[in-house]
Amino acid sequence: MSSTLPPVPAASQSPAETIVEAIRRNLPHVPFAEGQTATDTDLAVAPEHLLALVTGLKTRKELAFDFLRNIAGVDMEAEGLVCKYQLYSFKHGHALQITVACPPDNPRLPSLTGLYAAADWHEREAAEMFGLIFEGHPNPKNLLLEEDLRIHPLLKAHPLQKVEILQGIEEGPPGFKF
Amino acid sequence: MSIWPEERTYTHADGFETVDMTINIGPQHPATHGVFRMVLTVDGEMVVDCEPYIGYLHRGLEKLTENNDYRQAMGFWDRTDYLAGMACEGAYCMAVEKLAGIEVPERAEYIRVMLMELSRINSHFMFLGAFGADVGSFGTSFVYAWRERERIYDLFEEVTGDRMFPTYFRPGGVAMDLPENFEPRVRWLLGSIRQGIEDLDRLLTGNEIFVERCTGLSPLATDRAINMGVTGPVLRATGLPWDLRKAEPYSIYPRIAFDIPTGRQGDIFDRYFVRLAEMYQSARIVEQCLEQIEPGLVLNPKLPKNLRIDNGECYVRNEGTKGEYGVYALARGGNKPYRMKLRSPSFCNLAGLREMVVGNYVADAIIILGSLDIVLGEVDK
Amino acid sequence: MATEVLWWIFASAIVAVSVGVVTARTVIHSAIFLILSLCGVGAMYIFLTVEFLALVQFLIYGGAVTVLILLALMLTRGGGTVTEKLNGPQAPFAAAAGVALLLILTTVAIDTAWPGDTDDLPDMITVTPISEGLFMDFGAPFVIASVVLLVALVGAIILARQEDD
Amino acid sequence: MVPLENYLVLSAILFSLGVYGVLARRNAVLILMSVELMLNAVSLNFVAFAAYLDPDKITGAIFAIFVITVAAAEVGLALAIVIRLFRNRATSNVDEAATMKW
Amino acid sequence: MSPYVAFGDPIFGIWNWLDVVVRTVLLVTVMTVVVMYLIYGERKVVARMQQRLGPMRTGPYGLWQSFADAIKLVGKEDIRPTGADRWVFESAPFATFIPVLMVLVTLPFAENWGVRNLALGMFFVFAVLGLNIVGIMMAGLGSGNKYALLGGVRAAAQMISYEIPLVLSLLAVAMVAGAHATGDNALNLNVISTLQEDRPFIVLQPLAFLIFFTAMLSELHRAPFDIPVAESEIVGGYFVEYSGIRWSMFQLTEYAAMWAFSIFGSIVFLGGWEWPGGQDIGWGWQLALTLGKSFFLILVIFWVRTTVPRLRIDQLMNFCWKVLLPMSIVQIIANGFILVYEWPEELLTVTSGIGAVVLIAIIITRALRRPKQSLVGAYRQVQVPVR
Amino acid sequence: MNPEYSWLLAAIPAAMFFVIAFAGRYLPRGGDYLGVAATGASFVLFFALLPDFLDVFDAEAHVLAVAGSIEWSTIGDFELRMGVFVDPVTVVMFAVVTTVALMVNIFSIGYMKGEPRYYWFFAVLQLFVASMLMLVMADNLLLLYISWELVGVCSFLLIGFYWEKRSATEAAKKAFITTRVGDVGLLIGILVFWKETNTFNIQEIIHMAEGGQISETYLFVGSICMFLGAMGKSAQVPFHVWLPDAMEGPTPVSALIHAATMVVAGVYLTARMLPVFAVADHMLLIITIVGLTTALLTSAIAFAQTDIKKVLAYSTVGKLGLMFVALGSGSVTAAMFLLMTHAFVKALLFLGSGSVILGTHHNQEMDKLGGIWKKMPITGTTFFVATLALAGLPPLAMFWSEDELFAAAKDEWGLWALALAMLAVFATGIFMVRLFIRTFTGQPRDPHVYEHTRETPAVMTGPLVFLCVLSVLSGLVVFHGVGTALGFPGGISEFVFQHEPHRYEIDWALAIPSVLVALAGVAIGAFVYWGNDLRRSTALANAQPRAYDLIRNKFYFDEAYQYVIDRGVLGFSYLTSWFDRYVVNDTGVNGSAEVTGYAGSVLKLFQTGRLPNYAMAIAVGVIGLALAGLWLRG
Repeated sequence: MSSTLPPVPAASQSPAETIVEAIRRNLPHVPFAEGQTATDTDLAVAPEHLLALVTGLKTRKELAFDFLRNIAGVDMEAEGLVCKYQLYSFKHGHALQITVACPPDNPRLPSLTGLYAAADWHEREAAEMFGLIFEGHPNPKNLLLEEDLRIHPLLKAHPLQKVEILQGIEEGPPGFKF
Repeated sequence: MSIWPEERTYTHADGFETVDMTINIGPQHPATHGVFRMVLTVDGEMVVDCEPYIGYLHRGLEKLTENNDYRQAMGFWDRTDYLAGMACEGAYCMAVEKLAGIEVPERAEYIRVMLMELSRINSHFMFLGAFGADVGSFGTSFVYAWRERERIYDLFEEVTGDRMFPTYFRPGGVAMDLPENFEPRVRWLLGSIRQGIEDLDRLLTGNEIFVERCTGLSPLATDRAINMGVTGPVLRATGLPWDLRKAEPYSIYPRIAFDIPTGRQGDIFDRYFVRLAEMYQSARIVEQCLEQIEPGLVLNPKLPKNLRIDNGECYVRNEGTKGEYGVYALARGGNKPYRMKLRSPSFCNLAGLREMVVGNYVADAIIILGSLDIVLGEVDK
Repeated sequence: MATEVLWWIFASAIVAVSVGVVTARTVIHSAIFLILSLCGVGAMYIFLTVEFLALVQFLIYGGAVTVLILLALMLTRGGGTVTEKLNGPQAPFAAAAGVALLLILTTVAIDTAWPGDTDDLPDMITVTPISEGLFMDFGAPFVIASVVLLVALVGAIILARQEDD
Repeated sequence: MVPLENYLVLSAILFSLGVYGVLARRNAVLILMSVELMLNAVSLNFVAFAAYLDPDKITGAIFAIFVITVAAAEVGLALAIVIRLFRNRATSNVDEAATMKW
Repeated sequence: MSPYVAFGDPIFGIWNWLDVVVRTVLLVTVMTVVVMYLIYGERKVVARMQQRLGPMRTGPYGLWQSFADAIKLVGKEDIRPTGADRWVFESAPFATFIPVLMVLVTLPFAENWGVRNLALGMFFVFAVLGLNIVGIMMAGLGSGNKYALLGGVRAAAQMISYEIPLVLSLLAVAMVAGAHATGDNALNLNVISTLQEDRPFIVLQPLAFLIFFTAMLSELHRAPFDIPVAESEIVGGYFVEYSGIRWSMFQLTEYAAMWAFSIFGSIVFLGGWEWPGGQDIGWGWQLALTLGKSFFLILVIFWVRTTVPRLRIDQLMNFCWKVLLPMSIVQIIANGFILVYEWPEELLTVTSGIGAVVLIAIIITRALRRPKQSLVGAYRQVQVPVR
Repeated sequence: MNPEYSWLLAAIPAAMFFVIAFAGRYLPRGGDYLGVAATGASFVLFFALLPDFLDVFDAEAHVLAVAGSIEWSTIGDFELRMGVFVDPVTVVMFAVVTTVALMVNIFSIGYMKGEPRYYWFFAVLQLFVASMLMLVMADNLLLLYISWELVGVCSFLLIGFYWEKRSATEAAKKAFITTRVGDVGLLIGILVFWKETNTFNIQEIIHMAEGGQISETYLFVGSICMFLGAMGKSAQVPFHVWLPDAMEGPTPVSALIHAATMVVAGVYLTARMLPVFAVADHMLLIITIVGLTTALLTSAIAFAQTDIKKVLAYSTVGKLGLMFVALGSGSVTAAMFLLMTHAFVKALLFLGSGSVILGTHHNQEMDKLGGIWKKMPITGTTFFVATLALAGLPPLAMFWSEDELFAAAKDEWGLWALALAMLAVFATGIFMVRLFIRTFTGQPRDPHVYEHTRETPAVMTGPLVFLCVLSVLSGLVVFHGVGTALGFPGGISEFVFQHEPHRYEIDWALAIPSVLVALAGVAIGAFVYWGNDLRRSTALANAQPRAYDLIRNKFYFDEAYQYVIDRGVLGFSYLTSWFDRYVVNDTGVNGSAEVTGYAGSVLKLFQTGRLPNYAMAIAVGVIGLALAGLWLRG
């Protein structure tokens, strides 16, 4: 019976080259390096080119990446912080990942809130979890953590140790003795 | 006596001052579906500003995942969307399989899809019940929905051994095979579910006040919804037939016929109705799975005991019950993921709350929040 | 005899709560004293055998007017400002004026020999003569009063309306 | 029974208290309440006179009804003014609304 | 006792006083029990409608549940928030309860079988019930809580508004009663009930009954008009800060008011103790009939509560001012013509019936009409500043 | 049908104005069909009434008079009557107005398609038709004046139809104000005549004037004032400046109002009042001179214009001048005949230019056109015929009418007038041929415009063809045979042109020079511009640069007016403003205010601005009064 069923196709992706080529054609002035993850095409850009790249990706008719899926920060330890952006186009159905590697001592990125309202909370989350600084964010408060907590729990250099949880707070809450 | 402790005084350009009142809704409030807090600034009954506060349920899911190996971390993930734990497990397993390149036996895929769709029905039942209560029908819808949820949970218990957090899926399949009486049991359950949906449909959709409260409230345009990152039934309510099961098919969904219900203007009623219609579609999917499923293995036999992944990166997305449930996974060797990020649909939908609420009545703010169908476990991770 | 005792009880209560109205230190207390005072006056109408009027007093004053006042208090945060002084700078002079007026009025009331001052109270005044008087003899004032109400209604709506354009 | 003078003195007391309230209070709502007190004193007077002196017995009651009507209208309007004042000035004290003198 | 007792009367005579005191004490006792079983009944009825069992543990079928609750509530600590205005906060439950008790005092449960029988009974009922709002406002203002304040504002706005259609619908009935009553007693509840020997007034005035019932739901803060207490929005409204005995006073008031209103409605519209056939029956039967009718109304209230969601405040106000009020005024005008020109009585039924049908049609079509895409809403959404 | 029903002619469009104006925006297609139906009804009704007019025509006295009037109002012993008066002149005007209006209405459906305020255009068009018809059938000066102003208002509204364009609003204002100057004259004239005769009725005034019952001074003043109005409306020098600017309006409007009908209201008025003017001293000479001046000046200006519609506008003014020449020569016949033929021809020309404008996507500059005959054959052909007709070539319509004019001018004033009139006709030939050649022939100037040019739809070309037929044939009615064949007693010439006792005959001594002049004009024009070649004309312009500048700048009329307004009017305004500021304001207003203010500054010491203080004062007053009362009572 299973022979009569259609086979399960691989996740439908437009061929990776065409997207990259289209981007190169449309945005010749933005330097980037291409790669491939298990699911998506990956573009690596420098932080200073991010805004130009994403603006182009969003506004060019041929690309039309109108949907910011996700922003994920990654702590690459010695190489510094990396920010991953997942984009998708409802119009063309193609997806893209952008990797922005920050220099180890300068985790500054342009904020995408002007382009995508969706970027607001994602950026706040990445900022509080990793200490990334999104320049131009309208409301850069902590989102999930306490408002005055200035430590970044998802950093690799931050093992889950009790003392460090309370780092930056002069006195722990009553009843806590470490 | 301070009745108005959080007054905000605004000085206008012409030198006059007016006072706005803020109301704190949550974190303990019957209408916030968990520990969610929003501070509404009201002018009389009208909301002029809204500030959501989240994080009360933040459990450090991502950090925990990084510190447990691939199989251990499973248990944390079905506690994200705890109304539909199966769907979260499915997404997590798919991400790990994608990273490690593990094949899943066909029977396991069918089992997964069935359980995931039943989870979806379960979650939507929860929405219908809670939404009815938000609109104000004294718990009747809640109890109606609860009846069917109990039956679904009973089935889950029979299949997996647990009701809410089964930890039943494994990278490479599922933990154990189905029980003997599974098919008649599910067929009976589907009949009961259809009856339950119909009951709720008649109770809510057939009520003038319910329709009047919901129709035309806080309509959302498709463009704006996309820009705000809203997905799932809320996006489909704006009229865009976008469902990851069709748009980027995964698992065995391409073999199964189902429709994508859409709304017209993205108002609250459309969101409600899209979910109602989706439940029928899910039941349809489960029935087709029952017809197509065949005996066979349920777990990939070549699966190593201790899963190690050298290198890999993926962003796996599937259609969770609330929208696009995405898992970003990065492996750099070892038996633990280097980074796992959850793109939770509730989180992204909730980000648009402020824009939807401002300009409406306080009573409507509650409904709008309810129509987003958030799960705080998923929002706060 | 019982009636007179009751009357004195009620009268002293009315005076007490009325003093409360003008001396209470929060506006809400003042408003609640006012309700009591108005209800007391309604009871006075019962002593005067016009029970219809007493009910009207309850309905309009107790049910509507004071509620409106309380509503206005809520809307204007009138209760929230306990530190604010409720009496103006001219309160002592006001007290003097009040006492003077009281003396004059009392003098006039007691000194005047009222004609036909009899002690026998009439039977109950029922609704029918009141309504006949209202609609027959005082028809024109009645209509004018209703127009006044209408105008006040419209005016109040226009004044209090939110200008959100 | 209760003589007429009792009612008159009672109403005089109420009226004087009302006058005191109007003159002494700053808050517009409180002034309004004092005015209500005065109006009540007056209508009590009307009814008392009618009950004791009027052969028809009802004229006073009818006048009291008119007084109540006018009071209701007055309250509605005055409170609208107070709310307006509060919206514009964030106060309901009449002596702060002193723009009559510039 | 003469049927036309004015309530100026009890001032005269010690026996009258004794009589009143004994009757009132009896009434309060009965009322307490009735309220307890109303609460129990509501829990049971609602539970059955929601496929549940309701209270089952305390006593057979949970019959003692309310007593247990009452004892628990009385034993609970009486908490007063620091921000509350002490006297206002503490006296508010009494201020709400006293008017309801005063109403109960005037209601005849069977022919001449109440505490007092007043000539202006109907007028008295709605005049005194209006005072109920004061207590709620006191609770709202005195609690020092913003939910309570919002609840108080909502309650005041709602009750003032709905009092008008309520009074007007009763006025329509009073017109009909006045046409049949002899002399000066068309407002006497006893007389009104006996006038319905042949047919209850609901037959003559179905529209008035609908309006009365709607306004009554609103005055009682029952669903779908439970906006002041909406627990999913403002978590109980004006009595959010109360606990223990004062909270149970509010609860008592709510259910006592519901009972009082139901009895009032059953006397005015359903004929009270008069069976439609008009038999002359004993007081026991009369009492059972009145109570049965009132419990039927209460059952409908429960039923409505179980199935209907809550209205929004603006929809509520629109419904009152734009639908109920005009319709009740139209009904009064129609009644006026029919009664003054002495047209046949059936016309009352016909006109009012048409009105009732129109009212129901309005309710249904309002929900079914195409939603208005309001530009204002869209504009507001655009106006939300970026944060 | 009773000829007195002729008031229906105006009533139908008037009613339709209200219908379209109020309901038009809700109707499909803006209710344009209603407009067409209304004008069509007037058109049909006119021909239905025509036999009745003929019935009452008195062939012996050459008089047709249909009069009916109703009482309007009575002021003291003065009875104001209002009514219709139809005579052959009116019949001609009826024919012209209804025909052209119908054609323009049909044409507008195509031309105005897709414009904003589409319905409003048709509404005002109906109002205009109604007013114009009322104007020509009015039997008294007051009604005439009302209609006169109404057509002015319609003209204002339609010139400013595109009020988003600044130039359009400016043009509308200019037209309105310029004609207003003349209209004041007209009003004064009407009042002068009323004062003298105590009536507004035209026939009575004529009767009294002919009977010498009006004193000469009043007669002259009244006549000159009324003629001022006619000059303003008919755009005679020096009031001619508004008409070219009025071309800012939609082209159908230019055709109907500013070529065929409204501007001839002045001619009509003069013709109607000519018996009065004839009695006044030198009036006819003044009219002739004004007409000749206008004809020559504007013909000269037309040489240098590049906008199609402006050229046509100046030619219109010129032809109106010729009509006044005819009137000044005492020949109503010639004037009315010229009016009729000119109306058809000029309407055709304007509609043709509208067709060109629409076909080339709103391009009306000759410099960008050229060679579009091939693209727009129907428009081009009809335009060609109209050009020749306007140039006065036989046997086209205008030849016959100009022939009449020449005869009349020669008879009345002698050769100098004849020569000048012929000069004007000669110039017309040149610039019309220039216009045609530069627009339709040769190589396209702007390939982009040329590419997108296409023939306009049938709803627009249809009226063109119809008017073309009229342009060719309408001149022939001057012949006795033709008129008789059409059913007019004694031939149409005798019917209409009632002061001509003789039958029309061609006077070869005049006709041959006339033909030659016309031919010469055409030929020279063709020679200079042949093949759309500008070399010869440029050479001409370079030969006399100052003369070219003069006509290029329209003889500096606008600048002169501006100078006068700047110096004269503003100077006077300055004086008044000085008076207002220093005498009225400073002394009268501020002085009294200062007195009050000083008093107030004293009185304000008693004011605290605080409500409680006032209340206290009231209370103290009451207590004082009560104490006083008690004390008085003892």
